Amino acid sequence: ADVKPALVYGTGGKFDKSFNEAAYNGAEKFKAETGIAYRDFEPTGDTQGEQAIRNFASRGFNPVVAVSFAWTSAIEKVAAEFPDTKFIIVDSVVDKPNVRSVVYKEEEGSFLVGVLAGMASKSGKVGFVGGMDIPLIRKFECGYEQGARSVKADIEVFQNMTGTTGAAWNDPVRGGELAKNQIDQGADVIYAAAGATGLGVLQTAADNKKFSIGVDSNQNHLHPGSVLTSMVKRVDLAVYNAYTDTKNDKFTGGVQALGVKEDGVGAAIDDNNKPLITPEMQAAVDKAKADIIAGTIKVHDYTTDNSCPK
Amino acid sequence: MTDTPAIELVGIDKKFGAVHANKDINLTVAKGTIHGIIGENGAGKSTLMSIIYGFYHADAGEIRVNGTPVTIRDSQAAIATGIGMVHQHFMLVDNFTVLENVMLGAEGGALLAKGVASARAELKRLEKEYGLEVNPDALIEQLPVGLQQRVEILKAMYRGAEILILDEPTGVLTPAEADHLFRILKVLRDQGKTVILITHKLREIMAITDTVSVMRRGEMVATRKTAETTVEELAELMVGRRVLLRVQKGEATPGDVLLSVRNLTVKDNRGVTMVDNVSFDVRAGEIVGIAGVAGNGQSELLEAIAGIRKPHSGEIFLDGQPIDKADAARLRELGLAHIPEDRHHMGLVLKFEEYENSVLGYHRKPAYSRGPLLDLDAIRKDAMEKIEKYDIRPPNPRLKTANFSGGNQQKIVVSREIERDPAVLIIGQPTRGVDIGAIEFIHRRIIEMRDAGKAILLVSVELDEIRALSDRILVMFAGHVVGEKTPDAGEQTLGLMMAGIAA
Amino acid sequence: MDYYDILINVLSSTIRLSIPLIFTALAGLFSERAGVFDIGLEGKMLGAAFAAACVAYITDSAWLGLVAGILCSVSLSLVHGFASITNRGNQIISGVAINFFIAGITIVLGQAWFGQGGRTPQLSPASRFSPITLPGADAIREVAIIGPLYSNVISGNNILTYLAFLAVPLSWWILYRTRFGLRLRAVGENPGAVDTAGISVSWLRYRAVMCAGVLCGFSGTYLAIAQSAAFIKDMSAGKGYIALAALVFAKWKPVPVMFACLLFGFLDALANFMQGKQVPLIGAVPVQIFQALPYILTCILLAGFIGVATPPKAGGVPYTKER
Amino acid sequence: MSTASVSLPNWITYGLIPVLNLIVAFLISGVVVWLIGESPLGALSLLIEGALGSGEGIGFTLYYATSFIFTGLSVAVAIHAGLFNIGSEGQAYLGGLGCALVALALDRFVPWYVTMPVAVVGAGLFGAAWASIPAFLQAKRGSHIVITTIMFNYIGAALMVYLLVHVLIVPGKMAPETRTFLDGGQLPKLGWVMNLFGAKLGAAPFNVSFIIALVAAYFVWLLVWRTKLGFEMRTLGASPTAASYAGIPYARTVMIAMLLSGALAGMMALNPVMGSSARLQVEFVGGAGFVGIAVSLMGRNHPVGIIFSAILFGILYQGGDWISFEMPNITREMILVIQGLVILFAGALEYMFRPALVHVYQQFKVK
Ligand SMILES: Nc1ncnc2c1ncn2[C@@H]1O[C@H](COP(=O)(O)OP(=O)(O)OP(=O)(O)O)[C@@H](O)[C@H]1O
Ligand SMILES: Nc1ncnc2c1ncn2[C@@H]1O[C@H](COP(=O)(O)OP(=O)(O)OP(=O)(O)O)[C@@H](O)[C@H]1O
Ligand SMILES: [Mg+2]
Ligand SMILES: [Mg+2]
Repeated sequence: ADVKPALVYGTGGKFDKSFNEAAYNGAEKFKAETGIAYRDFEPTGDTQGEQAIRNFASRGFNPVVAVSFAWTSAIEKVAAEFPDTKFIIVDSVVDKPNVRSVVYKEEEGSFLVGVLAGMASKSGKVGFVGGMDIPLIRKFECGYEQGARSVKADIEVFQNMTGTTGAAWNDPVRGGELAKNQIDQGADVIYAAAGATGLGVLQTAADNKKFSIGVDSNQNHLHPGSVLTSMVKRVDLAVYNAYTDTKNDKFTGGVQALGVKEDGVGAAIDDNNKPLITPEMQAAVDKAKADIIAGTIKVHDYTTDNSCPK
Repeated sequence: MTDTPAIELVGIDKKFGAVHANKDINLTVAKGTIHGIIGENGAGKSTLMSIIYGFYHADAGEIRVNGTPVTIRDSQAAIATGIGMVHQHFMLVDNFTVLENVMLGAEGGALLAKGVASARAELKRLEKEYGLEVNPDALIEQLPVGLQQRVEILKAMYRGAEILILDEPTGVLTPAEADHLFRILKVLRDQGKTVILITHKLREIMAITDTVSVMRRGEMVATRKTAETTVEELAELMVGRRVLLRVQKGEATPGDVLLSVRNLTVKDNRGVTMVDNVSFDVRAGEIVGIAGVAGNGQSELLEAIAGIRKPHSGEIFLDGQPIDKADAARLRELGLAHIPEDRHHMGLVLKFEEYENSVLGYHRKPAYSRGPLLDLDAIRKDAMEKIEKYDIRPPNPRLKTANFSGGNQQKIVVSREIERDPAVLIIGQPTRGVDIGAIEFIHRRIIEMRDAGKAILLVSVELDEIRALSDRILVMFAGHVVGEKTPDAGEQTLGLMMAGIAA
Repeated sequence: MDYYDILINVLSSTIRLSIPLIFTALAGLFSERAGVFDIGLEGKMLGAAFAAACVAYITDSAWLGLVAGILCSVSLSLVHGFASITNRGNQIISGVAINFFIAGITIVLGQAWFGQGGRTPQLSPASRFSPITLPGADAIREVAIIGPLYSNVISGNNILTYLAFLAVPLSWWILYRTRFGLRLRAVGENPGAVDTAGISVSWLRYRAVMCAGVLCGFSGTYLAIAQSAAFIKDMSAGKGYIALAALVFAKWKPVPVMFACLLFGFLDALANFMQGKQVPLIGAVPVQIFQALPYILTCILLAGFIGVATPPKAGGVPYTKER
Repeated sequence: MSTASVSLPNWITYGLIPVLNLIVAFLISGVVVWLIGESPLGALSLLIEGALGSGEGIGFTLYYATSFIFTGLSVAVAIHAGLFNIGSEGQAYLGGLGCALVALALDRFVPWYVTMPVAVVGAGLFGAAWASIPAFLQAKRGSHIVITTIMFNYIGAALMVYLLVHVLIVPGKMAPETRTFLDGGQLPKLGWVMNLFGAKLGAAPFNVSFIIALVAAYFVWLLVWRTKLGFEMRTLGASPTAASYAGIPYARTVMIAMLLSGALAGMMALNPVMGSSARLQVEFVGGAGFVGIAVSLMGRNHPVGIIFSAILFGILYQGGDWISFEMPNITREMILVIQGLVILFAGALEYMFRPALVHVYQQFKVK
């Protein structure tokens, strides 16, 4: 079918080395494979998302992918205005027939990196720096904590959130400061789930010769030797699938929940971090993955009851 | 005395926007003399001196110092050519010490440490030589004005001024302090230095200068040897025609006490007591004049009575009623009108159109309003009537007030306050900067008010004006009323009282 | 962790967070003591951060980054000077304008050049100011009390941190012990006195705002290439205004400025540290309280409840001699 | 010769000079666009096309303009009384709280036209309340209002974030915002106005608060130039000493002016909160309070001028969105650049061209 793909990023910019860049990579992959060009837009503030989505829809772009929960209400509105256009929202659920909602089981991926963190930590203290203090980010933290605890029952997990507004995604200075605080308190592995703020966390960990864990995209290459692993969230898949499905007339609305089983989330291991991962760690993470897929490990999802088991 | 003059000005011309402050001025000041310059307010004296001092730049003309033409780009250049100036408004940094003020601009090196020592020594020397005594470590803001002026003089001397310009130095001085200053000036002259002295006071001119030049409306109208002229001639040159300062007026018929001041004490913004335990009455149908050197508490007294400044203690009664709160609006309602000393800052809003100023302070009167709104038609009609009655020019109530000349601006204020038909009228400097025609007009209006049974309190630093108008004269010195006299008291007597010497 | 460790951590965090405030507040000090109000501190800091990050990225040199930061900030000072000294414009409006302009232009250029949402690329260690370990820091780390204090708080900071603490006595010395300082303080109180002393008011004020520019250059550089490793949009995040508050809080005096900045930095560090922690009797204290506290304290000070803060007398007023 | 006191005719002071300032600001912005490697003329035509090329574009332009009229008026009212209120941003933010509380309380029970007047009062009251503390500090304790209002912007932001994150947020939702208002808490769009001109409003949130803004502008004009209170405010603004001479109470006038200023800023919240997003969101003011400074300066603090310059800034905002959409190389922050330049040239450098114009004018007049 005719496909005229469009992509609206979350605030933070296309090349954030993280969430948005993953979406960008998905679109690029589609372009490389099909030769079909796409249009994208980088809102730099919360007010612009809706207008961009509407602009795309009204110019006949189809499908329109909006990555970030920030565009939830925008998609709700615009999808109603353009019932014939297909919309994809990532990280949030919009209940409309022409909207596909792609959400991830971040707790599962976080569990895996938690396992690695628990094993890599010598001090028995690990840290977590979140972006905006929302249930979604708590979900990352909670999975991570469960994973770390599964390998070291008495591990101590420090956690900090960068802020309570959208600015928290883009504040590497504070991110670094929070990481430094955690390091000063003894943490030797810090997981950042904070968009661009995480860059500051990774930087600080590298500066202080500690381990860090990246998020969303594979960030292992940012500070080789310091980034222990990355909790990749395959936003690229969401984008890529949205485009190919539409092209092949296979678009379906509804919710897609991608977990470890669907390869939607996972712990990235590549040449950059190979030397950091011992065979035992590799084995442990493989086992955890298998257990999650098999259902023998059930990772608690924070958002179901807004609490994390201790 | 040599033959080359210390200063020669040729064709100096200066405009401030529309105001032609100096018109083609020529002036020669001989070396080793004290040269007086007189002229009415706004004649352009300060402007001319500031041009010599490099503070303003002339639009045209030439300055020669000791015979050589010089370009004085800024005050630094003036100082370098040996010119020093004591400004009419002091140019001191209030929260600096005397020493710091003296050093400013002549620090003697990039670091202060070295200069401080030599400045101290030099101050000691100047103190000895001229009797210019002042504590170098005192803060300026804590010094009385007389001493502040001394610091200004020290600044000029410290920089080695050969030509010293003093712009109205005696306005803030008591006669005794003025005498002290004049003694210093004479010592300077005798050492071969040149002094240019600006003053309004013809007596001072006669007493100390060697030569005197007269300015009028931006022009240099005459230069005379002091020995060869008279006070009368100078006065005539100053205003451009024969001066008749005697106002025609009949006997006063005082009635009830309308304004009564009891044990009033007022402090200024810094907390210094400016009016100290003052009591007096003003009756219906009389003019009470307050004489005194500027800065002896008259301004604060007027402001307190007008409800602008909160008295520290004491009472004021208007028509027998105690005024317990400083509230200018309520006082107006009770029938008090006030022509303020400073029309530019108080009496008028220069940005407003004329008609707006014609109701300033009275804008809440029912005649000018409809509910919360102003009745613009009524206000403009009223303004036009006053313009005609007082011959305010140009006769345009929609003109911005800044565009009226000083005299006409004063008329706007006077008409507003007098036409309100108040019971009590308090007036500060009614004719400052106003031409002679307007002076006569304003004086006549004030007498008419008295004859209509109003109580009038008049403050003026012009002793002549006080004597011409008042029925009784109170003399203020250092915040006290030091005595009461009738207008026929001699100038001598009043002068001594103003100096705080006799009562 | 015992309380002493906590204290050490909070103190070292305080130092890191105070540095940009100290530079910026000192910048404001020079400008405002000369009678030029400067609410464009925020913009200058941000502009300097951007310039420093770009140049450091391109040249791989932290020092060139610093130079660029200073140049950028000084040119903004000159704009402020041109508007408010030469053209006698409203100083507050000029400052607001600079803040807007910089907030926009850094993102516009950053996005056009690097396409990272207004960020500059991450910097390599060579193009940053890295922490310096002072001699003996490792040796005495284990010594009780002073060990941690020396090795964690005093040592282990980057060169700009030490420069900031050096800038405080230096500023004091310049203001109170040099000719330039005497004149600068005078021009902020009574420009007429300076003018009649034969000193150019404009040039003096220009030099003062340029000093402010240099100091803001340091603070911006610190933000971008010492504290972090890239420029991030809006990275000054109101620090210019906090510095302004600190300046008022310190009553326009150099040494108190340092203490005010340390206080405000401490509040910020405390906010990070206290996040999510329970305080006995009160429970979790919202971080917003810490964020608002510097501003609240400054208002209380301005209200005259903690002594009076009298600004330089000629502050905010353009010097006009001819109407 | 100094030229400052030479008076120029009104068409130069109020027409030519602002236009010249604006042109310079745009020229420099053009240079920035050119530096980025895009065509300045192309950007300009996109700006105009986006802002005025369609009913929807115009609708957005007027939507933005509505907010700017309120904040511009807010700044202007204070300026007339000699007070530089930099706190409109924070006052508008708090105004949003007042307006949202009203909408949340009433939307279930009454139609919008009942909610609206209450919301106007609520928004105004909260805005005024937020202005009242700096106002009091200025009136009674002489604290510099510029500094205190800046401080209050930050305090207000912290307070609002706290409330939205901890109190007003819908449990389980991620974004710190209130629930969506029902119809009774939403202001109707002005589609019919567009239809009158044969255009379609589309999705643009151009709504009834525009009319409120115009009414507010009229009342501000009436207040400043036709009432006794306005006369007193202008006197105080032009000459504090003349005001004290005239018996105009300083503290009271400062308080009233600032309360009105805060109320106007607060009412701005109506437009985005009830007119567009139908919920209270974090940072919904989005700098409109600061834009008010530019708008007021451009409009020479006169309501008519403010309406014009608010529309100009509306064009800038909407057109800027359009440019950033069509020219991906230029981000929307270009608006901030232009805004900064407009403030610089129309505000701080407003008299840069004056001396030259005086000379030209005088030559011309002599002939
Ligand atoms: N800085 C200035 N800008 C504009 N106009 C000025 C300025 N200084 C003086 N003037 C105007 O120039 C004219 C001459 O003023 P000047 O101060 O020289 O008079 P003066 O003779 O010293 O008066 P006074 O006796 O009151 O001191 C006046 O009309 C005055 O308003
Ligand atoms: N500040 C000002 N702004 C604009 N125009 C002014 C200003 N001051 C004076 N003028 C204009 O310059 C003219 C001369 O003013 P000035 O005060 O010197 O008058 P004057 O000759 O002293 O008259 P008067 O005897 O009435 O005081 C006035 O008519 C007025 O139009
Ligand atoms: Mg004079
Ligand atoms: Mg005159």
